[in-house]
Amino acid sequence: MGALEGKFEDGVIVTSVDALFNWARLSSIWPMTFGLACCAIEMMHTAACRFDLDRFGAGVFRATPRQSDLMIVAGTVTYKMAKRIKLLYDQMPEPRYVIAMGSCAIGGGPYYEHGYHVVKGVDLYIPVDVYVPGCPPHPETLMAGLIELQEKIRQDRVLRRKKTVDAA
Amino acid sequence: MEHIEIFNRLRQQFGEEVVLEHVVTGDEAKGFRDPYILLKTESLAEVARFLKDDEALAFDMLHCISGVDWPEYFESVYHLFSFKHRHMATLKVRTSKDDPKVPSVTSVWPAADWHERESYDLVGIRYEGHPDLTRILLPEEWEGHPLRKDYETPTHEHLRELGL
Amino acid sequence: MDFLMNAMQSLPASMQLSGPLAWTITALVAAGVTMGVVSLVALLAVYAERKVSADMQARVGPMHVGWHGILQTTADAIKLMLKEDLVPAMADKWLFITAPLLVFGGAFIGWAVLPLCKGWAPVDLNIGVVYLLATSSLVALGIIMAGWGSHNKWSLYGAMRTAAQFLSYEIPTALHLLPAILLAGSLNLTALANSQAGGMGNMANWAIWNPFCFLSFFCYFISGLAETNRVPFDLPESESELVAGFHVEYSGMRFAFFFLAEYAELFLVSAIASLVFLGGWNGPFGLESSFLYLAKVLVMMFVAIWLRWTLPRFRIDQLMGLCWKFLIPLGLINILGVGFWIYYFRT
Amino acid sequence: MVIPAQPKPLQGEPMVIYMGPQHPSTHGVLQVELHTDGEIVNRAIPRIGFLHRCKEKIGESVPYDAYVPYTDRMDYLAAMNTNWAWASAVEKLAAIEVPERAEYIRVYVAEFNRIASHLVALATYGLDLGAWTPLLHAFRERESVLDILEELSGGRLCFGYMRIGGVANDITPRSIEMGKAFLKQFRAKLDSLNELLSFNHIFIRRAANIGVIPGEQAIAYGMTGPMLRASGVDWDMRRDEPYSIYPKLNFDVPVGQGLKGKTGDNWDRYWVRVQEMYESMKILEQVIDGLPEGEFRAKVPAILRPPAAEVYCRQECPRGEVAFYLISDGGKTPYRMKVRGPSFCNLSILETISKDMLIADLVSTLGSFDIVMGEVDR
Repeated sequence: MGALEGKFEDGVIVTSVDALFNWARLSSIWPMTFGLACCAIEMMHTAACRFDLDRFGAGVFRATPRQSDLMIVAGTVTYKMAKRIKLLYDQMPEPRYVIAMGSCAIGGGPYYEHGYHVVKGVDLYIPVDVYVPGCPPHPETLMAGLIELQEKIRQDRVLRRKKTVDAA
Repeated sequence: MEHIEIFNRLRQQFGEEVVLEHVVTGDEAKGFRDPYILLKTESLAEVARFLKDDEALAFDMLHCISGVDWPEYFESVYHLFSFKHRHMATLKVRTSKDDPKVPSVTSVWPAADWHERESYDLVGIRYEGHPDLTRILLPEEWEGHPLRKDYETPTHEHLRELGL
Repeated sequence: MDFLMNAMQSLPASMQLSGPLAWTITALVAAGVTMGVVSLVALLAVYAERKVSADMQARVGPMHVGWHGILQTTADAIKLMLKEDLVPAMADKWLFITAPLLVFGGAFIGWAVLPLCKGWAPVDLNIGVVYLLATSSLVALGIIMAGWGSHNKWSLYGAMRTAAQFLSYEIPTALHLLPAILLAGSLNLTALANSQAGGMGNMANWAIWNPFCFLSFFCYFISGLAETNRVPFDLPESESELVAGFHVEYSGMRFAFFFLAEYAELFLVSAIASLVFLGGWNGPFGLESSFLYLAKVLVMMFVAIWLRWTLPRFRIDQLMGLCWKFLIPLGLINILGVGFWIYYFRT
Repeated sequence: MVIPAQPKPLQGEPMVIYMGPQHPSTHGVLQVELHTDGEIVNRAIPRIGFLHRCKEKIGESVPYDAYVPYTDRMDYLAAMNTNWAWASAVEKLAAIEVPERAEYIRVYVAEFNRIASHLVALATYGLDLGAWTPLLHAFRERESVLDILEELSGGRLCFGYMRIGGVANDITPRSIEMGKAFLKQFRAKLDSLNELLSFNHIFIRRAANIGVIPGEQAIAYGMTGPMLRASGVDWDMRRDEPYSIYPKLNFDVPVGQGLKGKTGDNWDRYWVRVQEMYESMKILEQVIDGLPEGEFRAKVPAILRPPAAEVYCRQECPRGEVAFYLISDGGKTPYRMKVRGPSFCNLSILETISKDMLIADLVSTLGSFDIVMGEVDR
């Protein structure tokens, strides 16, 4: 994709192709099998029968970062783990997305005050697309986060030139 | 066997030099709680071996080891359990603040391995004779022992400087 | 379907061409058609797999991408194509890049001799079965290259397991096809299927009714599953042990090739089983139809999916034990048995 | 005379490979350092601490009742049981009498949580051996259990339902109805799960006779709970050192018998958990029948200041004995608070028993341990 990315002006054809690409990307978000703590169990529940993430095409949990599009940081990030999370994120191919699931991943959660070994938010190490609050978040909340992410992908510009923000 | 009987049996075997005292925590007004036996630190391994091998005591399971930071000394607390006689015992040894050293009991109870490493990691008591006394929970680069009362929580920036 | 095939065969004639050019055009068109069929089959098979597994697991499966998620696999394919083209820095670049092509190629060229409908195969080879067995080894080679070239310990394990598993299971695969081939007296797949025509209800001559072939059919299917890396034999990519096995470092389109190859292989195995043992397009009440053939293949594929979502995985030594201690001896006995059968009942 | 040099036997270097912390079968963020010779594991060293959440430091910094939510997140699969262990440790320290109704409610929720927890153990063990479908079926049953607990506490995973001296709110009639409805159908569901997984031929061959832990070794390594019982040691805190209302209840303690292989193998560990679910159902039926009227929480001062003393209180949780060691100096917070996590002790045996196993067997063994990293690392 690299050669064509962001090279075109808006136009009927380019916009439709972009829409198709975005549709494909948002319809097939493969998460990584990556559970850290309590939230991982709720993440499993979200993938299981009652909530069934596969309905949105996001049920293909891949164990290797190379084949996944979405990293759900489900649980508490500690200093011992943070470097590994960054490594995993670096191993994922573009386009990649990150959901910070649960208050620990968002900002340290209940371990904010006395947790000497807890990172106060995974966004200190990797960029986060969607924050899903809760401790742990209900599976429906995680699904809402996923739909939010789909909305975000829908507005992405693949072939079209990225909109630049005016310096003024 | 009652806790005080265990104490008496140990006293009988090792004498007052080693088995220092039997303390029941709590007070008269608000009621007594769990007792413990205070031992001489250097003889811990010897007493532990006896506790395990003696027929009448037969403490075959080490339930837990906890390190405690008191203002004057460090304490290493051992909770033992016997499946044969179904009784429990609490042992304590004390060690100085400047050079906290306690004999290891890994050779008696293999379970002590990880417990001692944890106590070393979080409280900073060194267990002499432990086969591999390294940090178990915290990363190798970590500074200090968090469960000491004078521990100061490091800042994120400081930890990043350490390479975490 | 038959109409399409006829049209294709008469294509050079209608364009008034002859000689090497005509031959090339026919070959290219046939390859194109086969390619289209393979991709379509793989896409539909993946969709079916997800829907069937969802049904077995009290879920609904893909629902929101197209009607009942019918476009799900299309979206997956487009997405995989759009992913970043990633070659790990430490990987052996050429091995890494060629391996998925080889795996897919190995699965794809097998289709050349496979009758796609009643009586028509892209290439009607007289030693079709031998050709199929030979080409399927390319898949093993590709997987080993992928595992080695990735420069990853997990994928190396996957490659080593593949080497052991594929090489072992090629023997029973071949051995258990032999009884039916002996009965039919031909190595041509179309001829094999045609030889099973007739008899009571157009079914009595199916190879599977021969007691030895009956056993061989199940053994062949088991070996076939092992060759396609399906549970309970998915050791080269066993997720809970080797993360993703040989394709742990692959992403995007290259990974999609492995995916496509797996389902192309599965279809191939199912198709051979139904051609060799189940009479191909010969069915009850004198029916002879391409649809019957397709239906048999689909049933076989469903069974494979069914097994995948029901069974746990073998361990490597148990897998080898099954092959060397059970399937291969049984295959040899079956060949002997069929030999006697032919001697006593045919002559 | 020249002595010819002895040819060295063919030797390669052992390959060191790190399984985890992101690996599908390490059940969280455990890292196992494998020294392998081909498929054979010469040595497997568990490396822990990737989820060290400073639970003990927090325990020394917050008041006794404020610590309840933190115990939820310790053994997050069995939050109610860990909650309860904490509550009873504090009650022992502060000498608080708990009303009988509260004890019944506690057993009610704890046993339901035990079922939910063992269902995950069953499910993930199947997954470790490559069987997907049992996971989903077990999770469907787990959903119904969580519904009951959600009805009571409002939470799905971390309930925070226990209070010092009782429970947060009274049991609702609807929750009892849900409990009854669940118990009515669960036995049949569990039987069908057994058919699907437990007695599957491949499953048995993958689990039986592997990772055998003899009874003495299990005791020496401080193992507790289902892992200890699977090794043939007939010990259950609920029966042998009873607390709460367990003396009034009638239930059996399943012990590993080596039904499909040797006593103390992976299949035994798995099977003990499955049987415990049947026993929990028995307990729950008795609890529903015997629920007395009364208070659901004792009167406890708003700011709890227990006397300067220490207690060591242990309880039977789904993974083994959770123990809290509390030292109070008479203040609002404990002076020292130590958790003995059963998974922590259970996991420490892995290095010893995993010598000369195949990698697949190591995965099978680790799965049968049913560890929760939240409790290993605390």
